[in-house]
Amino acid sequence: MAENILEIKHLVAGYETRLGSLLAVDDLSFSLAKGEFIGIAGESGCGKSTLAYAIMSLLEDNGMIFSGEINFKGKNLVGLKKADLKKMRWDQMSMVFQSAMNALNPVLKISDQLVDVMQAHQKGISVKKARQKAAEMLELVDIPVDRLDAYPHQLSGGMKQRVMIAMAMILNPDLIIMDEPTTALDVVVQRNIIKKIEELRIKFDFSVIFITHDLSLLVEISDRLAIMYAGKIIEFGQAQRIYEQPEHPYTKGLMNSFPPLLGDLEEFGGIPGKPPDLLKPPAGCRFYPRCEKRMDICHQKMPDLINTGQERQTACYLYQGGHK
Amino acid sequence: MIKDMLKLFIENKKAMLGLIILSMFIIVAVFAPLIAPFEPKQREDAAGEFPLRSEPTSKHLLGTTHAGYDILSRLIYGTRLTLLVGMVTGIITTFVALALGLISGYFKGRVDDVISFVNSIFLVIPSLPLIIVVASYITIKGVLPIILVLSLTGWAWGARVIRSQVLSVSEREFVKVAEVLGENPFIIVFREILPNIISLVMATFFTSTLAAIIGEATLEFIGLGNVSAVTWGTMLYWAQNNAALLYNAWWWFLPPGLFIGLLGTSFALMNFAIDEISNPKIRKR
Amino acid sequence: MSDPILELKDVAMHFPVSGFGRSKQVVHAMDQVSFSLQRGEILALVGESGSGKTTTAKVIAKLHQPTSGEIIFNGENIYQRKTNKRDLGYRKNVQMIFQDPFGALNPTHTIRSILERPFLIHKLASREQVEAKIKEVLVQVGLEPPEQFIDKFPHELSGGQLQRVNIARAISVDPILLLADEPTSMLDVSIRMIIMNMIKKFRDEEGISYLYITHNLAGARYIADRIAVMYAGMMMEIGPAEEVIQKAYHPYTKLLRSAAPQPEKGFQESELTAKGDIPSLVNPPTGCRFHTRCPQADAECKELIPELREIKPGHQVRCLKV
Amino acid sequence: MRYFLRRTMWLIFAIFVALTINFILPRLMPGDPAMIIINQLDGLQPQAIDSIRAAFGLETDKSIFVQYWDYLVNISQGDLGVSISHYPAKVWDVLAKALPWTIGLMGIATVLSFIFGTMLGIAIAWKRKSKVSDAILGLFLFIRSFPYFWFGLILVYFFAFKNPWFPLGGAHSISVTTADGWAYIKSIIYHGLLPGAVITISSLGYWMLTIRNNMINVLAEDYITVAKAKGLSINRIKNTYAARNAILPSISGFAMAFGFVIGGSLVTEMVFSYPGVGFMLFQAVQQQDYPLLQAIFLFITVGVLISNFIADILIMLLDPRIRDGAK
Repeated sequence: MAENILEIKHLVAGYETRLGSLLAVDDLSFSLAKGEFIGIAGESGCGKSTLAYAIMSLLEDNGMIFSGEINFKGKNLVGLKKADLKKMRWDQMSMVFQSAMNALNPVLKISDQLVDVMQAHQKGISVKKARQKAAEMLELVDIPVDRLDAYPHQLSGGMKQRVMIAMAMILNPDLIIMDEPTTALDVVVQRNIIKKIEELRIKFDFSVIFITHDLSLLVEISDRLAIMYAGKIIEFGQAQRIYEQPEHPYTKGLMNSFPPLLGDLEEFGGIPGKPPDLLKPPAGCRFYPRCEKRMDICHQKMPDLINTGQERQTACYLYQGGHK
Repeated sequence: MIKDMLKLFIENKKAMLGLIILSMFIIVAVFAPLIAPFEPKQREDAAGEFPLRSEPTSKHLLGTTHAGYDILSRLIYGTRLTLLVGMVTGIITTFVALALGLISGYFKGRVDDVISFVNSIFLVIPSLPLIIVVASYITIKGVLPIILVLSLTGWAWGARVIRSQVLSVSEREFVKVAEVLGENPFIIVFREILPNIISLVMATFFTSTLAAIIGEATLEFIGLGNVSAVTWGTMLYWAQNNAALLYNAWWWFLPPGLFIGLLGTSFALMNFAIDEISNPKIRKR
Repeated sequence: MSDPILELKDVAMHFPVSGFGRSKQVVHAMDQVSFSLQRGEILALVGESGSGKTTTAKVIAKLHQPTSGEIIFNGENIYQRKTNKRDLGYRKNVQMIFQDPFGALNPTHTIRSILERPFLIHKLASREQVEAKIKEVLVQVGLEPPEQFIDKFPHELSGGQLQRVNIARAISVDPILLLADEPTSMLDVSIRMIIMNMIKKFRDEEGISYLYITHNLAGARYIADRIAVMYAGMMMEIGPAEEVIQKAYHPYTKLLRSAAPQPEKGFQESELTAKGDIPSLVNPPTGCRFHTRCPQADAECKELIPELREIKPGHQVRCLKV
Repeated sequence: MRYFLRRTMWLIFAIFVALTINFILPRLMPGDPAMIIINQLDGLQPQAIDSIRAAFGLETDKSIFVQYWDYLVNISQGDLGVSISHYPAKVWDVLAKALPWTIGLMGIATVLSFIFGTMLGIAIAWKRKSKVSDAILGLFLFIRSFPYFWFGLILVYFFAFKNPWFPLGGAHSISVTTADGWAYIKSIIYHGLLPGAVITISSLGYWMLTIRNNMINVLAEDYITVAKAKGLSINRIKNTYAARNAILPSISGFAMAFGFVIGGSLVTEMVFSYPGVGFMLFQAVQQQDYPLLQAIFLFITVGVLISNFIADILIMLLDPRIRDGAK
């Protein structure tokens, strides 16, 4: 693969609450190559959105990055000056949010909201030129140009999300983070958007971090896949290989939670129990209370994410024979 | 959840401050005879007659009125009626608003159409001029007409916000579940919906009491109340009518207004706190 | 087959559009909906949002009175029963589970005071017996030990636990029919199968029938005996689950299938056969409601509303081109 | 367009209802208002009594419906009856002298307080965590709890009586007239400053608090996060993305609050003996001039309804969703 565009090292991020620090992302590392599509899967509260906002430096109020590095194109974003961050953000990396419904300003035409981006980053660009670019971008996402001056409420949910994708791409960034961009949409619309993203990615060669809880979708579209549980990545590797041979008991449980559309129907089980409270995480493996294969050691120390095969990492003592 | 809210309320500094101010006024009102140096309509004591329009002295800490009444004593006794009128009006207004809001919001249909219609009329008709017109027609001057007039014109805003909240709560799934279970509609209203709008009901009470206190003072200031009653409003009426300003008698009109404002502030503070607590967006930040 | 427990005949539900000057406009949320449900059967109702699935459930739950058509439960038209408005007799037999486990539980009550209502409303237990009954039903839905849950408030439990409480409340009156409106779509992935298996278990053990609403085809296939596909307020196809998935006749069913994620195949350019959005239900398309998006539509489809025809025994399709 | 039509019809209808309430009120009250009037004006001839009854619309021999019809016809011809305190002047003529003062003073003060309050509210919501914002918020929460008239008394005491920087009352000094031109205008402005300040400052807190809460709600929206992520300038985010959305509910709440503000402003006029509608209302109350009283009530109500209507139109211009009838 080509050089890494994003390298995250030992990132710890979360929130200061009245009850103490909540580490929603806890000592997390991974890297992303140019043009690569990484899927991050996890259930609600596992820290996947916090990760997205941390990479974008959009954590606000009581949210913050406690430690670690986010190296984007060789520059560490943690502790970067605000002005530099502002210049770089959206220009080189942008984001598509979960709810397009709320991500667009209801009182501004979509053309104005697209032109805003151009004017903020390309000093002195004429409105005419910016509008032209906006129109081109809308065409790219299959929105008729005559909708350029529409207001958000005049568009359907799927169209709004496509406007958001156009907005994310308008400055031709190297990385787009997508935080559950299709969760609120119907299956058919969802499929259309996924196809569009894939098509544009191949055409413009940007990298994607795609965050969702819909594992069956992720397996289908990602190059590599990270499974998150309670603030940690517990398995990482090629999407198809993880689907075919999940290693971590949690991943296995997840894979056992999607009945297939075709083929044999067997019993599917899911995972009983609930994720731990991140204000008081368990000392050992965070999956310990729900794990069917737990051992003594699991209770004492969180296993590291280590290589268990070719481009394959798992954080589980079952695959770290020496420790037992 | 109601317990949690109460806890948040008590932990809220603004609410606490408001509660302390209010309690102080309540104590003053209840123990007025013990606190006040004289009776409110007393003009003489063993030492002789009180001077008229006296400046503050060691005997009359806030001076006397044109008729020789002790201002401090009137101020203390005035707390009683002022607080009573304000709170009673607040309670009646809230009760009317709540009843209409619940009926209108949950049972919908024709009843709702009628109530909402009357409501929107009352909302746009400016209340103080209406109160003044109504009050000037009423020939019996006293506390009761003031309470009635203020309640009659004050319920609209509360009814409107309660109705819209009830509408949204009754679309919540737990209300649908109760309906599917065959729950009695009145139990649905009181058991399922009411506990979920408690904070709004409290806010309505605080706002309408605040409005009632100011409204009462205004009416009495204009002379539409019972001018012989002892309240902060009538004190201001007498002060104004006897040109307290021109006599430089700040001790006559300053304290009653300050008390009105302080009492009002206590309700405003509690209302603000409720807002903070019940709106997670405001609370979070 | 025995007599169906529930039968819908040509049910239509039109909601008036509120607002001044719009009094004549209606939303065609349901039109010509007919199907039946056998005792102990699970029928999955599949469709996109706005297709009328939830309205169908609410009409059966007597939350909306339909504009026209008949709903026959146990041989009786439920909107012509001579009972009081609350119709406790019917409500004891038909219960509903909602989508949002948090929203379906009143946040101001404890689990105990939530779960005692069904027993008290339907006089299934005296005040003294209620606690034992609540514990019993909590155990049934796997919330063990019940003492640990009974005095909790909803916000103290996880989504999965809350949905169990919701199921507990629904089954506490021993219903014959359960309307489940996307009961797993708001739950974490790892919990969904557990809830679905529990629903199946109550069918197997108690013989409860289900109308199971979902937008997930794979889930419908897993849980249901038969699948009914709705689009823009109308039933498009209904038949045995496996058949509707593997050998769909209706172009819309085919579209849904091609849109569903299939991880086992890896990403492929599965051709989507249609574009565009769900039409407005205030002015629904003339003729077949799907013709605006259908790849096979022609002039005829614009004019004629196709009938729901039986193609094979037990498999009906509403399409002129089949 | 449908929205515009709906609001226009509501305006017409509400005015009609206000007229009706105005008609019904005296008839609901115990006693015969006409008799009160007649008793006040001692020694009237019977014909004069009849003419008062006729002018007042309280002709006992006519049915209530005929009375109502006559009342509507009279009103449509601008005939509001005869004032008692200014007998035999027509109510309309009396009122016409007071109206411009009130509209000028109250109009300017209200607009100013709305603008300042809104700007202040936006600012303190934006800098929500600063001590200064908290202090401003607390100060206005406090000010808002005082009756306007008392606040007026205090200002008069300190800035007109103790330190004679401003006049004690009136709308202009007696020595100038319209003929003096600029000097007249200067005098009017000078006299209007203190009462204007009372109304502006007292009502400011209301607007400020409303917009602050709206603003905080809006600032939590995703589109604000997106705007920040997009790298827009602070001003663009604050004004076009946040404030423009926060202002909408404020404007729709304007009308109702306006009714409240008007009440306070009327009493302020009384304190300053400002020759506007409020002061006239005060005199009408004291002299039990019911025809004048009711005419004032009617005018204020219609004024509030019209400003209500203007707010509705403004909302339509500012919110595309309302324009399309989507909300």
